[in-house]
Amino acid sequence: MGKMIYLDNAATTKTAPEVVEAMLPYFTEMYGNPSSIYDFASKSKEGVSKARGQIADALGAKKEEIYFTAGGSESDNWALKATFEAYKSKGNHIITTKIEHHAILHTCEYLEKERGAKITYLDVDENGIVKLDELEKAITPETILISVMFANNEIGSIQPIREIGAIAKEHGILFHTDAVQAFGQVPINVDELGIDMLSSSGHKLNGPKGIGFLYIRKGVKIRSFVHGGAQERKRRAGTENVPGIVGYGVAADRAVRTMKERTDKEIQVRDHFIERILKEIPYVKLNGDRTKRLPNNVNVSFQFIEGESMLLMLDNYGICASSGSACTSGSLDPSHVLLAIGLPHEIAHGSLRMTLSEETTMEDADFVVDKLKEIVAYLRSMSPLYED
Amino acid sequence: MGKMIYLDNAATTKTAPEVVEAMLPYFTEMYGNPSSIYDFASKSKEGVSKARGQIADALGAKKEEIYFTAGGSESDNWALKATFEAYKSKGNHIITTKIEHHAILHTCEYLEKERGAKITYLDVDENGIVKLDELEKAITPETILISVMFANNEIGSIQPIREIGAIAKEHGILFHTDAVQAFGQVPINVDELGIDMLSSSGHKLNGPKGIGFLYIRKGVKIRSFVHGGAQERKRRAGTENVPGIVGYGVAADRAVRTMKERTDKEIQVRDHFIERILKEIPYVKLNGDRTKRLPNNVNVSFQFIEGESMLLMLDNYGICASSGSACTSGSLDPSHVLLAIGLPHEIAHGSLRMTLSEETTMEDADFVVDKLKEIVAYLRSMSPLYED
Amino acid sequence: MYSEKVMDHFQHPRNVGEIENASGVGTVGNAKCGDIMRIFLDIDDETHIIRDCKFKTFGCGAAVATSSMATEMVKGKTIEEAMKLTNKAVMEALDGLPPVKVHCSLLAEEAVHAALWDYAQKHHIEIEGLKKPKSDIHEGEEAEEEEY
Amino acid sequence: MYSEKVMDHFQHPRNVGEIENASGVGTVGNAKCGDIMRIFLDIDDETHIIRDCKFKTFGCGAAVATSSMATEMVKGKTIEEAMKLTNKAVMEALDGLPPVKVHCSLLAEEAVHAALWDYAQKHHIEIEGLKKPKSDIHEGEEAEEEEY
Ligand SMILES: Cc1ncc(COP(=O)(O)O)c(C=O)c1O
Ligand SMILES: Cc1ncc(COP(=O)(O)O)c(C=O)c1O
Ligand code: FES
Ligand code: FES
Repeated sequence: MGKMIYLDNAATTKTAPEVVEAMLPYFTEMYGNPSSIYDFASKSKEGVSKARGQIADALGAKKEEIYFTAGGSESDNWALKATFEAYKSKGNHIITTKIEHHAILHTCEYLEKERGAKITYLDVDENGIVKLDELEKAITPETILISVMFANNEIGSIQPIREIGAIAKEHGILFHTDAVQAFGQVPINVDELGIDMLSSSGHKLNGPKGIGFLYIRKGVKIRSFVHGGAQERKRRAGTENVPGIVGYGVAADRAVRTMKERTDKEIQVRDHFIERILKEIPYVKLNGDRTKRLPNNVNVSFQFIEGESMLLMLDNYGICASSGSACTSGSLDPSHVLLAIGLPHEIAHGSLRMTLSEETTMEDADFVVDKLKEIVAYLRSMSPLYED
Repeated sequence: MGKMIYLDNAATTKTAPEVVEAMLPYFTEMYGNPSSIYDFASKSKEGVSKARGQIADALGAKKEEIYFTAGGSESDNWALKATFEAYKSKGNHIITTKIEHHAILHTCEYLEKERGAKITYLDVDENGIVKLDELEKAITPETILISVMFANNEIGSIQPIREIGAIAKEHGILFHTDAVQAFGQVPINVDELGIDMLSSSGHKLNGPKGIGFLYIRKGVKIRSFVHGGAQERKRRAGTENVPGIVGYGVAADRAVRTMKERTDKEIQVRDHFIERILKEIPYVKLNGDRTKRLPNNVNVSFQFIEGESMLLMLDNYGICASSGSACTSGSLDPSHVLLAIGLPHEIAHGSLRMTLSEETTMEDADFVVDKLKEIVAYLRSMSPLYED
Repeated sequence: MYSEKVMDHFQHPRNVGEIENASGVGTVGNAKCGDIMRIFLDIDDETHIIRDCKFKTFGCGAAVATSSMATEMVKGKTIEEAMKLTNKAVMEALDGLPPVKVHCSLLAEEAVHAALWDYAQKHHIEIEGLKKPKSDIHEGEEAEEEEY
Repeated sequence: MYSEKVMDHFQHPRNVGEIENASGVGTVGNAKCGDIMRIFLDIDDETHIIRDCKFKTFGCGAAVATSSMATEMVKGKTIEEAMKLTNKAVMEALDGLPPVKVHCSLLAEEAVHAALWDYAQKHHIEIEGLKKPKSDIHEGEEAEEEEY
């Protein structure tokens, strides 16, 4: 196989070499436990503190509002479960959307089934954007939390976060956003946007896997999710993943510093992708909003064919992409996100997500679209649904 | 400062260079998400699978019984909370001990306060060993889980796990053990010992920080703790920390392979430590069982002086150790473990834990004891409690 | 994820296409994953030997590979022999499938049955053991265990 | 964790020891952490000037450092001036203490007061603002916020 074209950066990214570089000394040299008293451990503590500052800066937050976790899923679980516990005397109602990541949706189902929560799952429009009037209507005196993702992981649609923040504030309701896909890709300022809690995961922005954070605005009375030691201001137990945290700090800093230039380029390549596909391949549909869209997200549905077959054939050419079809992730149902924007099952099945990185070139895009045309034509010729 | 003598391996260990070596390619080369379908990701999947096998082998378990987490604390939280949820229709009673790590104790408190659990905290004898007859007596028809740590993190006492496993089995009760300190230090076979669930944390055995696992025997109907994606057989959501998992596998393999030789040496140095201290320093007491003891654990109490001062003075000589006094960990209460073995407050306060590694030499031990004699004498001269 | 055999049959599927004026055509869909398979049979009315077999599939890699393998396996067989073709045999011939993909092979078994049913209907014959196929198949249980 | 000043006073504590036939001796303990501090004062009965001050402490690094600093700060002062010594002043002189260690500095303030009380009792005098010290001090609230 020749060159690989990696177009699955929404699934995970390459850890940046400078990130690995920054982590390395914390494995074998400055390996002390940051909670320890001796001088040797203060180096670990400083590493953690610096990273906390880098991340806080990237969000316009305070250092002491950043709590490290093991990733986006833990952050989402924590935000929902422990907020529910802390505020359930005030009310048991949570508002979220139909297009959240499973880390939110399955947590909500758990809270419904096991803990007596009432959850409203908001519809989205055909572009995958939450309808603000429906959000307003869903609010009850029992509502304690609104959780709406910043940007969707499948179709890249960016939500009206500022407006949601304002609505939440007006009603005195906490606002959590799953920014796992957005952090590092679009500018975020928690104060300006009225965000009370925010989840993020390191490996989505060229940081390491297995590290995340939850931003918790000062004053939010969330409980612990992982109980135990006194780490993270007694809110999240467990010996700190020092190398992971240090790497995450560098990755966040890097992502924010290079954001403008990097995403400008990604948008150019993304738009080239979209334009060529829409023009050159028949029976195709772009999923997600055309402009309120992550800079690196391309998601299209091809009628009459199925996603996994497409992926396997792209893989033959060294092209790594992913599919709206969730066959491979243990569930056979088509993507809940694609169904929520109104795609029929069989079209949802023929979806392809390509998420670019700063390394993706125009030439890559052209190569991929050329191959895609062949593959789609071939699979259609094999499809019982397609009559030409 | 000259050479550092690191005697806090129970807090955390140096990541072994071969572990880091094994992890490195998974950051920047084989960085694919193991759930992805393309060939590139199968390398990540294989890395995870190999590590799972290495850990399963180290425990005499099956590969599919190993579930990766973010560390010992998450594993402990998971084991208790999600077992409680799965079995609460059968009963609400959990038996544990007074000397567990806070990851167990605080989780139990949470289950008591928030979820209606009833917890029995068993006493231990003056050597820190659980009394089996009291365990038997504590069992009720409501008992669903026994959670007793394999070896204590402060005083190193090793519990009668086989006997506890037998009692649990006899009564049809699940048995969880927090083996964070024991795994890699003492031989463990989950079948022979009758263990149903076991927690471990990578950074305690020269593996990376931020990675752990929970062994769950096939058939145990535990729920999820982190909800979301379908990773880890749908039981623990979150993109796999591939480098961490790979490193953990290598560390586990290494720990088991070198166990005999390594711990034989550690025991020798440990015993030399203990003998010299008991012989050469007056008003001193060894904490924990003399023989049923982790190979690398020395824990002693010096009357009339306080732990933190001792640590700071040892630090002056490049000696990293820890204290039974929890002043530094955000709480001012003396260690619950030392109180549980019957130490009065002021003696518990003057405790010192030194936990060795394979790198600790006899010369190190002699150097440390020499310095310790000076320090103890000096601090006593400053103490209002000491009259000579 | 897939064995080499599966990948071979996916990448070079045998017998893709349609048979004009086929003796029997069967189309089945999996209600769960939404995938669809259509099988065309050319059957010798005298000998009941399946002279040719082709397929069209809208489905995952496993669906394509099992279609390909199943058509290969029934070709040259008699109807009675073809009736005995199980999804298990197809899977074995492919060196196995991941647990979540077992249902895809059921699709192939059912599509062959459906095509035979069509043939039987047209010729007013009865084939032993053959029942009216449902157009949608459901597996009893989703495979819970995943391979590690 | 500790400032350089704290470490200096911990590693080279000033005025460690006892004063024989001291004018006043005060011992206080922190009920929460169990630590104990004893302060000895040598006071000029005429001028009420503290000629010498020594301490013995069973406690953490911060306890030792604040003992040392507090003794330095009261030496040469009059009783009335010494009465005004607050734990805050001692902390400031040490360039601060971590939040969990604030209570240790209270120990020093209280020990000085206790020694003055002892002096006042022996000499049957009253010192303005001085109340009978408790032997155990409690802080109202444990410092919840940790520094990052
Ligand atoms: C016995 C025991 N259990 C649990 C833990 C928690 O492990 P971690 O800090 O890696 O989450 C530790 C270590 O801190 C421990 O010693
Ligand atoms: C929007 C969103 N939320 C949460 C997650 C979960 O993050 P992680 O897998 O790192 O736990 C992901 C990524 O998988 C995501 O895209
Ligand atoms: S045929 Fe539907 S997933 Fe394979
Ligand atoms: S004096 Fe007790 S912790 Fe400082």
